[in-house]
Amino acid sequence: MAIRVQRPIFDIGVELSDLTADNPRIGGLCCFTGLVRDMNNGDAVATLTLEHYPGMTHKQLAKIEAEANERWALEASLIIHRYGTMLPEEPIVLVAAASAHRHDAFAACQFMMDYLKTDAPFWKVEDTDQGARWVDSRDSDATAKARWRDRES
Amino acid sequence: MAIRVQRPIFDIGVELSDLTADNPRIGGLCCFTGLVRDMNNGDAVATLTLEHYPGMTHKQLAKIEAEANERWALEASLIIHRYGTMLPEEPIVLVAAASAHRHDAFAACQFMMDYLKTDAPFWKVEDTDQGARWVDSRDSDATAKARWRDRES
Amino acid sequence: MKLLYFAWLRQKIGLGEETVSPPESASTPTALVDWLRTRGDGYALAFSDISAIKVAINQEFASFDDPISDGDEVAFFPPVTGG
Amino acid sequence: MKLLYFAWLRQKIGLGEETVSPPESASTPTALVDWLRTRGDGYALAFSDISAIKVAINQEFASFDDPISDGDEVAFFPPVTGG
Repeated sequence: MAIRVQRPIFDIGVELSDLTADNPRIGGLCCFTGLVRDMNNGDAVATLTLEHYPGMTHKQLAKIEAEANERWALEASLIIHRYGTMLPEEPIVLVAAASAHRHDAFAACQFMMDYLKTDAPFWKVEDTDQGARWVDSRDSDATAKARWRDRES
Repeated sequence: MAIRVQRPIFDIGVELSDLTADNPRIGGLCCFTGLVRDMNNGDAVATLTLEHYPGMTHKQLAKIEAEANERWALEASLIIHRYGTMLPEEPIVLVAAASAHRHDAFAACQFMMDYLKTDAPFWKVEDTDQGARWVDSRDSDATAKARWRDRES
Repeated sequence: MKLLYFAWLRQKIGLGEETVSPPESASTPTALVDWLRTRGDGYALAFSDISAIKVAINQEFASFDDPISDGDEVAFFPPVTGG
Repeated sequence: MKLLYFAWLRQKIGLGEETVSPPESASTPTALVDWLRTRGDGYALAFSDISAIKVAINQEFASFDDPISDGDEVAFFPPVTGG
């Protein structure tokens, strides 16, 4: 289990390779990366800046990762979330879950992303050709999280 | 869209980086890797060998990838499957789906893995401390595939 | 009491963090916000629609009716948009 | 007609590929298997339980009742286990 909150860019290949190294019990690895898009709601996005609540961020991400490890039999898990200013195509977040079998890896990875989207204290502001604007939260994120409440896995 | 069936090992980081390069419309990338475990059904596995049906494999994988691209709005997708003899910890398969938003990427990636498990003509034989043995198919794989028949996404 | 503001709340109020000594009646985030609104136009604007705001007490998500007291860290922010 | 065998079918039969000229009555995979079983112990063993076997005609999954004819490529194999 590992959580990292950082400003610098990360290398997905290196992170995944470190995560699974020397663990031959891993049969499946699922990972998700969120990337900066160059358009949002019809406007061109020049940069995306993420602000966060340092005292709370690590605590919330660790809680999400711990709950995923309670729900599923994971061999390894990882959440990396960046803050600061990023350009289109840069990665913002990396969530990964490794397990003996694929179902646990997929479910845990998606669970962590869905919870992160509603529970991790990050806020996005876009610098667009219409000026800077705070990104609105999406109702679909609350719905995605709620799905997990009623099911075991 | 890309399909590769190959003997050599692949580098996950390089593959994912190539897949998303120069496409700032991608907001989410989901990938799954299957790896060789050193134990199966209680016995130590020294090597895993995958046999396949060359004339049919590429066709089946392309069909699975095309159906995923029909069901979800993908910006990029990739299936790499190896054959031949592999050691524990080596990757066997890589499936990746990239989209504007995370839901499509997750769903398409899991869909492609579920279909690959039942529709791609590969067969595993394990070299264990109890001798060589063909791996049995799992009922749970058919169930995982069947789930997709009744739902849109 | 330590207060933190994030995202557009921080911008409207004009600062990200401050230490305040609210009246004893400010014993919940709701009551605290009522008092904060009297401190200037930026606060009144930031807290004009409480339904658009989340609150955390001591770095945990909380309700606007939860009790707060002098040593607490109280943070106000819009719904999160990371990931 | 080109026949292919994979995994333990290949091992039991002792070859992975052959070209055969079955009787005209072998117009479905089921009938073809009946004929193959008469060709030797390996075939009889490999095809002893047809419910454990899948068939593909011209590199597409097929049913044991589907029609086959001389120019077809017919493959027999156990349920797949890749991924």
